[in-house]
Amino acid sequence: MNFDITTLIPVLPEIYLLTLASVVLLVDIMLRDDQRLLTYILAQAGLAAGLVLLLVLPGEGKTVVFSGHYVRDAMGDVLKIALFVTAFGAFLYSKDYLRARKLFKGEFYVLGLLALLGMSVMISANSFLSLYLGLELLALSLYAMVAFDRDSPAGSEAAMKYFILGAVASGMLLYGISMIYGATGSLIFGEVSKGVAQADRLVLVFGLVFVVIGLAFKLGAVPFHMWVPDVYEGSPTATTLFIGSIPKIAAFAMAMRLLVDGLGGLHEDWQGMLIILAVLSMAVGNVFALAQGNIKRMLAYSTISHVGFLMLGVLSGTPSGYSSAMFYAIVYAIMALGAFGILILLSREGFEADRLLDLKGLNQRSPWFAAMMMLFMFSMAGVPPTVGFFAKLFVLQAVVGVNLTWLALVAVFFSIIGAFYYLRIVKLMYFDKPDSDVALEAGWDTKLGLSVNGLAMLYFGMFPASLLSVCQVTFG
Amino acid sequence: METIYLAIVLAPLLGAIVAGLFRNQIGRAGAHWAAILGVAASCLLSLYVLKLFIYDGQQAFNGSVYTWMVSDGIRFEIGFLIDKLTVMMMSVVTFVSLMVHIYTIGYMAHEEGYQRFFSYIALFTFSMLMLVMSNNFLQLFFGWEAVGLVSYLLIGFYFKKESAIFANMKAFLVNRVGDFGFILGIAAIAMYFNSLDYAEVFGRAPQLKDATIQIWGGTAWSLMTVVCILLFVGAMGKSAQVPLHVWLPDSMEGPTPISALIHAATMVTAGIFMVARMSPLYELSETALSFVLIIGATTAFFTGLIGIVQNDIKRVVAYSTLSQLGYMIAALGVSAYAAGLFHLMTHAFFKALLFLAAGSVIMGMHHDQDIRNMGGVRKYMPITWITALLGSLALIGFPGFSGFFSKDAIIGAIHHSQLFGAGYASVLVTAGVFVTALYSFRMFFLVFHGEGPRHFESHHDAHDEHGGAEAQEHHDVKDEPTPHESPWVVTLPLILLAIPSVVIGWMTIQPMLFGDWFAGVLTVLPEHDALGEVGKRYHGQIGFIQHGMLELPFWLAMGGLFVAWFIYMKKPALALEIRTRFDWLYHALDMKYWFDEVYQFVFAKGSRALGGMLSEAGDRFLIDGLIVNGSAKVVDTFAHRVRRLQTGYLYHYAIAMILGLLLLLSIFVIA
Amino acid sequence: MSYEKFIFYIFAALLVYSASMVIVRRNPVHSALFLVFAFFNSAVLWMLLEAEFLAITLVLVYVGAVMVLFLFVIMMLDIELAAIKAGFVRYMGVGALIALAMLVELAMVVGPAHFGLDKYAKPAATPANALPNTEAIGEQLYTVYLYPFEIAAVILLVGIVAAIGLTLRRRPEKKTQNITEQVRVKRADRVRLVKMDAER
Amino acid sequence: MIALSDYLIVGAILFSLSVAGIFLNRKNLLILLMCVELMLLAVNMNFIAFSHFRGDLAGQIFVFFILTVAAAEAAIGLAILVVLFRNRRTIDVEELDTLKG
Amino acid sequence: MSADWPILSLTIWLPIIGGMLVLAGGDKAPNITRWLAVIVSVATFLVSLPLWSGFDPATAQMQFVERAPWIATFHIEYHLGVDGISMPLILLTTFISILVIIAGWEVITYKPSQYMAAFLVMEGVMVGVFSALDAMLFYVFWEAMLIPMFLIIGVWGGPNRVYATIKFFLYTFLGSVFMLVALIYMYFKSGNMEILGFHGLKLDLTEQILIFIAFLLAFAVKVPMWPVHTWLPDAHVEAPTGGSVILAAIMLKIGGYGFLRFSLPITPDASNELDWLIIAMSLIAVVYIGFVALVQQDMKKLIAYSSIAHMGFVTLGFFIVFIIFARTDVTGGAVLGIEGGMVQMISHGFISAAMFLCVGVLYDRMHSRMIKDYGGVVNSMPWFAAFMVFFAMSNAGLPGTSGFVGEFMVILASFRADFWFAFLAATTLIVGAAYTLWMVKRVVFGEVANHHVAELEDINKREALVLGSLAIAVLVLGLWPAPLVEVMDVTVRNLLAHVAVSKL
Repeated sequence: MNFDITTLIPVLPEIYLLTLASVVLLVDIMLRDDQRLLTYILAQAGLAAGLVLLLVLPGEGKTVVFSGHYVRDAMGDVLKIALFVTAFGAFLYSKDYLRARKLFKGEFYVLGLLALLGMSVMISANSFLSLYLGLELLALSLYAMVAFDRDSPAGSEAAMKYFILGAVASGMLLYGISMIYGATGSLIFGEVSKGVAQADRLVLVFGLVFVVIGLAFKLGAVPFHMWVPDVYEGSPTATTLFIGSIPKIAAFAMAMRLLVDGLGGLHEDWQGMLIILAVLSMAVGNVFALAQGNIKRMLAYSTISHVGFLMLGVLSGTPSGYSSAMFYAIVYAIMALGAFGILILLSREGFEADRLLDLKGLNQRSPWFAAMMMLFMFSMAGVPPTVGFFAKLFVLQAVVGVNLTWLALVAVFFSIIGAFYYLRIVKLMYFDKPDSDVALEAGWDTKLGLSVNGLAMLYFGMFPASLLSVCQVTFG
Repeated sequence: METIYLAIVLAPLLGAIVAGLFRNQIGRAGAHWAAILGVAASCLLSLYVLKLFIYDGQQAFNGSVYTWMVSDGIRFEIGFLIDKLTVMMMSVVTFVSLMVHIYTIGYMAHEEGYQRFFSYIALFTFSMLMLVMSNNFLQLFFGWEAVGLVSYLLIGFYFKKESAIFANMKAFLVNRVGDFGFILGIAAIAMYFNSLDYAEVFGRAPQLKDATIQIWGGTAWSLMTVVCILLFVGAMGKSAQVPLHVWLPDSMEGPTPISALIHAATMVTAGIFMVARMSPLYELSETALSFVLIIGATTAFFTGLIGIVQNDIKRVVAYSTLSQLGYMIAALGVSAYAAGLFHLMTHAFFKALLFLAAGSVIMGMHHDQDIRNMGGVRKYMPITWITALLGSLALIGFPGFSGFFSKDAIIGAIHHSQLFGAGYASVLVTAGVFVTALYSFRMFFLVFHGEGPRHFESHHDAHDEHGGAEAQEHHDVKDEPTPHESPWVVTLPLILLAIPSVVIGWMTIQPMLFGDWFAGVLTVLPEHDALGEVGKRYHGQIGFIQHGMLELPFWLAMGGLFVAWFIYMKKPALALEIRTRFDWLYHALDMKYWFDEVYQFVFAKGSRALGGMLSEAGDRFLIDGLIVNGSAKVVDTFAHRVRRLQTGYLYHYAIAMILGLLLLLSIFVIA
Repeated sequence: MSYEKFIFYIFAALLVYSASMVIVRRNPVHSALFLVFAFFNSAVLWMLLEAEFLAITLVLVYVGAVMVLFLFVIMMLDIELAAIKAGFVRYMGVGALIALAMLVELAMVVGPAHFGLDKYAKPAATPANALPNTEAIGEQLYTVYLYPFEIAAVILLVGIVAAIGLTLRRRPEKKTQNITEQVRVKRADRVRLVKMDAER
Repeated sequence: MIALSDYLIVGAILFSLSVAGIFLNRKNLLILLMCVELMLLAVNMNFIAFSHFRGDLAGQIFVFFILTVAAAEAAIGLAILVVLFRNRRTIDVEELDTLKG
Repeated sequence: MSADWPILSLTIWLPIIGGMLVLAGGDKAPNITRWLAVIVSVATFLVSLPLWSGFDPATAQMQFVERAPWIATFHIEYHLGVDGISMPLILLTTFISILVIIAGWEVITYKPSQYMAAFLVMEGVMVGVFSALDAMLFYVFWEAMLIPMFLIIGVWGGPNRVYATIKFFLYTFLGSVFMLVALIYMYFKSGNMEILGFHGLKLDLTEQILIFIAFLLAFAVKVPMWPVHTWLPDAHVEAPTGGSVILAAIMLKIGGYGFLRFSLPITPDASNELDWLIIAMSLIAVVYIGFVALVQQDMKKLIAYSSIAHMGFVTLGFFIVFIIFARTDVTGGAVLGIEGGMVQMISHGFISAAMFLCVGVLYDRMHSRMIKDYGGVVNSMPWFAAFMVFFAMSNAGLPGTSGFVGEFMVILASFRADFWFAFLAATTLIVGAAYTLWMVKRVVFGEVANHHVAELEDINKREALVLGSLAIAVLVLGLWPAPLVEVMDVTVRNLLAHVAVSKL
């Protein structure tokens, strides 16, 4: 087998990320604590440069390299760009938080970048093997990040739960993969999808159930969601920010690679499964979120409900459904990033602002941030003219398009319940009196980042076509 | 001509606007001049038009001023129909109005809101003119409601007085009940004629003579009956017919001039005018005519009875008005439209006169309105006395006075009618003559004759009795110990009104009742023409008087007069005795047959109770409490309950996953 | 019963036994040791499946490294054994039922109906000239599976970074002497003369 | 002969046992970690069996990677366990319930 | 016809951008903020005037059409245009908005820039609702309306504002999401989001009924119709004066507009099938709500309930058309019903605005809305009392004021459908007058109730300007509704011609 160096070109993003992570790791080791900012700058500069790299990297159509384990296509490119952007934002928002509570360590960035690499691998995976490895790379990094505040009992508890359940879920995923491998005789998606036609249908569906469970766990779909609220609540907010936003993109990619690229032939079956999971997710997510007093936990349940919506797009099984789900995933990542970004600003000066009540009277303390938070909340609730509405709209459109109108009705019904708890946040910020008059402190960089982030909700709400067309191009 | 008509209407409006909006700039004098000039112009022009119609053979005018709206092929116009009926009404309205305007200068001289008052009455004149000059149902309704509005404002003129603002609301609401029927009637006309124009509707009415309308189930009702009765409900409200009469006595809370103008002479007669105007429709439904007749006769007699026991001078006149309106309505019921209108006209003069005279007395009595506190006023207020006497005689139908002609014509017509209910009506209206004379002269004697005035002897008693609408109590009795004659601005209108009260009947009975004055305006089918029967025996005024003096009504009137004199002048103790003997009757009359109480209980309290129930049980409890907040609460409680499923225990989380796995396996693999 | 079958059933039975012991024993050390035993047994089964390399690796890596790590942690953490496993029995019924239900559902699919010999015949014996298992794996690993291999390396790196990051602490309370500093000390570092106003 | 199904059933038994272990065990987190290893063993058994009966090496190679990952996973899992123990002085599963609701 | 200037876009975006400017201006110089807001609103009104002057009443076609791709892949367009139904409503919006801005002048001291901005943004969005010809654009504007209103009630509202505003939001949201699904469904049927395209869309009866119900949920909540009306009294009571005004004057009209733009033409057969339901709900609104209004202790609540009753006329007018069609013995009447409903909407826009502003004037002085706290206001505030009585009378449907016109037309039309419809509808003459006048009696007339009332100051010039301009509008519309009816006539006829044809 000849090795051609040009086959590495599509893999450049991953190579770059790995290099960046390693450089950050090495540089960090040599820095004193008071020079730690350099690590941060390095990581951020690296991400920015990586973004440029992604944008200029040539690529047309679909390229499969590494004996079929790696695929580069338009969907991957777009998702990776989203990945880099959101990661940049996550690092940006969490900087001050980490510094304030002596967690400002290089490991955070190294683990973050490695998680990013894991996601990148998932996005570009073209075989069960590389998907599994990417998944594990991501998961392991996240476990560590959840427990990153070593002195936090909640953090370690959350990490432990996440770890155990995650391991069980990947065990199930593997069991499913083994079945599909047994039925089709291959690990490469392209060949699997060819093999699906001849293989024993029952065995395939059997494997599919396990695979879907692995996927559902990663997405946080009911009933495989139990880790989500605990992890969101227990983690340091910086990690919650990271986990709460970026991995949704990777999870979407995982769904696409597994279900569409690999098991597209079983669409009828996984559609049914996803319908069950989606309905359960929307129901449980929205209802449980109502009863929460902890905002991180509330957002966790809200995530679950959003995952339900995202799955609606996937399960429709049409290109427009996929692109709507992709739109949803990207939009959700940006939304969640912003929401947690505001939250992270609140928790400063040695106290963790994670109760809903901590948002009281934000409009009087910092009207601008309150306005941004409001945008995020309305976007999550799916109220026009924010982009969250269009995310929901496109998904619903996809669902109705495959004659599942009843599902769309169920979805909108639960989104009404959902609207309530988002409104409650707006209510707290705008209608209640603050407990303190102290304005939120934020550096210019955070402020700028959040502003751009918030206004993006509005911009993409008014011009959703700009983002949508990108998503649509990837599915022809 | 159109310009003149427009000027007739707009002059009072202009006066009203000037007096109302610029009240602070122009002052009191400015306000009354503005209003009076406006109304005077209107009056003079009306009289000029009248002259044209009488002497110059002026033709009826029917034209549009502007198109209010066109929708669905129906043109809604604002326009004038000036025919002899209209002209008669215009002249009466503007003349009485002018008199009242002048009178007001004196009557309201010391009142607050002087300019406001002038603005209102000028506005009223405008509205009333719009009503009578209309050539279509829409504008009729406009005027109808506009006079109601001004009436509302004027009854509540003393807006600090609880009784006044209650009375004005009551008046408006009771009128609204009438309007409710009225608008449905208009809707029916619009539906079947596709037009609201009088000419068109009347023109096509005969074609729809036998048309039916289904209201309840399969029963077919005669369209004309339904339309006419619905319209008449409106007239019942405006002309205060039983059972919608309850507002009129209370409306006496307003200043006396408006009682004269609105609640005696003009507005309350709008119903009569309307029915007469609609004669081409009413003629097509005997049922409706009977209905009208019975209502009218009932009102005429029974409200008159109440008048006997009233002690408030204005209320006595008010009940008298009710009774007289009943006469007019009854006349309409027997298709004697001309007689009704004739009585309308004569009544306008003498009743306005009586009210203004009463007002004059009230002024003299320093706003004490209780007749028991009066007496012997004659010597202090001679002009008022003589004019009141003339008015009273006209009212009871003393031969030769205007009321005699009109009332006798009505009674005669009813007597000759073959309509269902005519017998009943005949008895009542005839008996009513006695009642009329009784209450009129009871009041007259108590006020002007005998000892007194008692008010100035023991004015303290005045306030505890019923009906004591003590308008202004700021006067100090000791400063002015005796009544005094009113100034010339008050007496002049009295005199000017007394003249027509006496002579107008004599002058106009020929053309109006038996001539061709109303030819082409009123429609009377031959088989209904009761008035024609009366006319057969008409041979000039003298003959009419002679004939009248041989009839029962005349003797009844005289009897009433005599009884009044006997009881209240000769043997005052007898009054008390009769009252105690017929206590149940007295009580029933004193309580006005309990109409107010029943209405208060059923409608006012009842609707509030119903509203309260709907609000509490329906909106708050059922919809808001159970459904809206209830579902929110259920979701919330549910959420708080189920969140406990997230126990925090790893093994439960694991079980959830396993159960999920088993579920999916069962559904998709095993099944 | 053939020789192979005999081996299979013996070791399969042992495997299941030891696996059950892992979850029922009260003492984690016992569990760990049973787990080791289970690995041995499955290594034997893997041998039967001609996966020599993996069988050996399992023993070397798992038994040699991972399980030792487990035992090390067990020893390191000071756990009270008394309370452990109390209440286990209480949930045994439900737990066993769910596990059994699951096993039944799994077995319905993986049983002979779908994977019997009629469906998957015994593969032909490996030709003598074929690459040995280990060599074959090695060859594939560095060519076809190069990319996963690299990723696996990164995963190990994450393992290292995470483990160190989570558990390595510089204890601030730990007291050590710095000889150089002690020698270099000057008077000014230790004593400071302060002038104060006399107390009034 | 030993059929593929025999191996798969062994795998299924192992899998079920490990799952049972995870939710039956309420006291010791370490056992949970071991159950996870057991589960991976079951999966590996499947892969190797398939690999053998299909005559395809990919399954074996997958197992190789699973083993690698499992090792890293175990390292991190134990590290978290240690952190948890330091914070809470316990590894009792039943006491791991501060995050809930 | 296509205008040279994108007038509709200007009318939409001018206030929104202006609102952003106001917001950016902050609260450091409140007077500049206020003036800026007034200038923006007046400018918007001026910009919207050509819609009237340039309107061609002879055609039912959309006018001032603007069209540009928006989300091209889904064939969703930025498509604006007006016809005789929407144009008057747009002018109403721009007109009332000026008054609202002026009315909030010195009353709002807490964050005036946010307040003014919210109203300006809402103005633009509401104009957007009325002018959108793309269903999705419509929906976006429709929902976007909720945000500023949510804040207006919640931030500047009364003591129970949180409950009220969340109830308002969720109620409306509940109604509208189902409409969204219906729109999407139709999108797949027709391939785009053109509202006018939906009109011609073939749908079978089941589809129509389901779509109709989805629309009904959305519009009935907005109108609001009994029994989904309970958000309105709460929202009105708690909202600041300006919020109540906008809510009553314009937002409620959007529900009625929706019936005309969506329900009737898109699902004519379902409307035909279910018209009894709407008629029943409308009549219940008129009668039931009238009685409920009678016993209210809170002026705003009373007016809110009266709004519901008045809007009952609107829906009644719209849905009697099928019964009229079905009657063979009746000619015409359907146009009258729909035009009556439309006139009623416009008129109610003025009157309810005026009534709420009147209550606002009192509230600003006394900080109470309870009727029992007042009495004899006329003694200290004669001019105000004059306005109040005038508007109360128009609220009671006095001829000569605009309140009469719509009710009259609807009663005439409903008589053609069924005597009892007209009968029940006409009870509003009595009940409506009863609750309005009783309130006036207790608030305006009588002896001065307490020293607070005695110390009241009469309305100032600003308030007089606001109330006066509304009074003029009410009078003009009442005395000469012809121009208003004229602009909508052709459109309504066209609509009815379309509705009369079954889609089955």
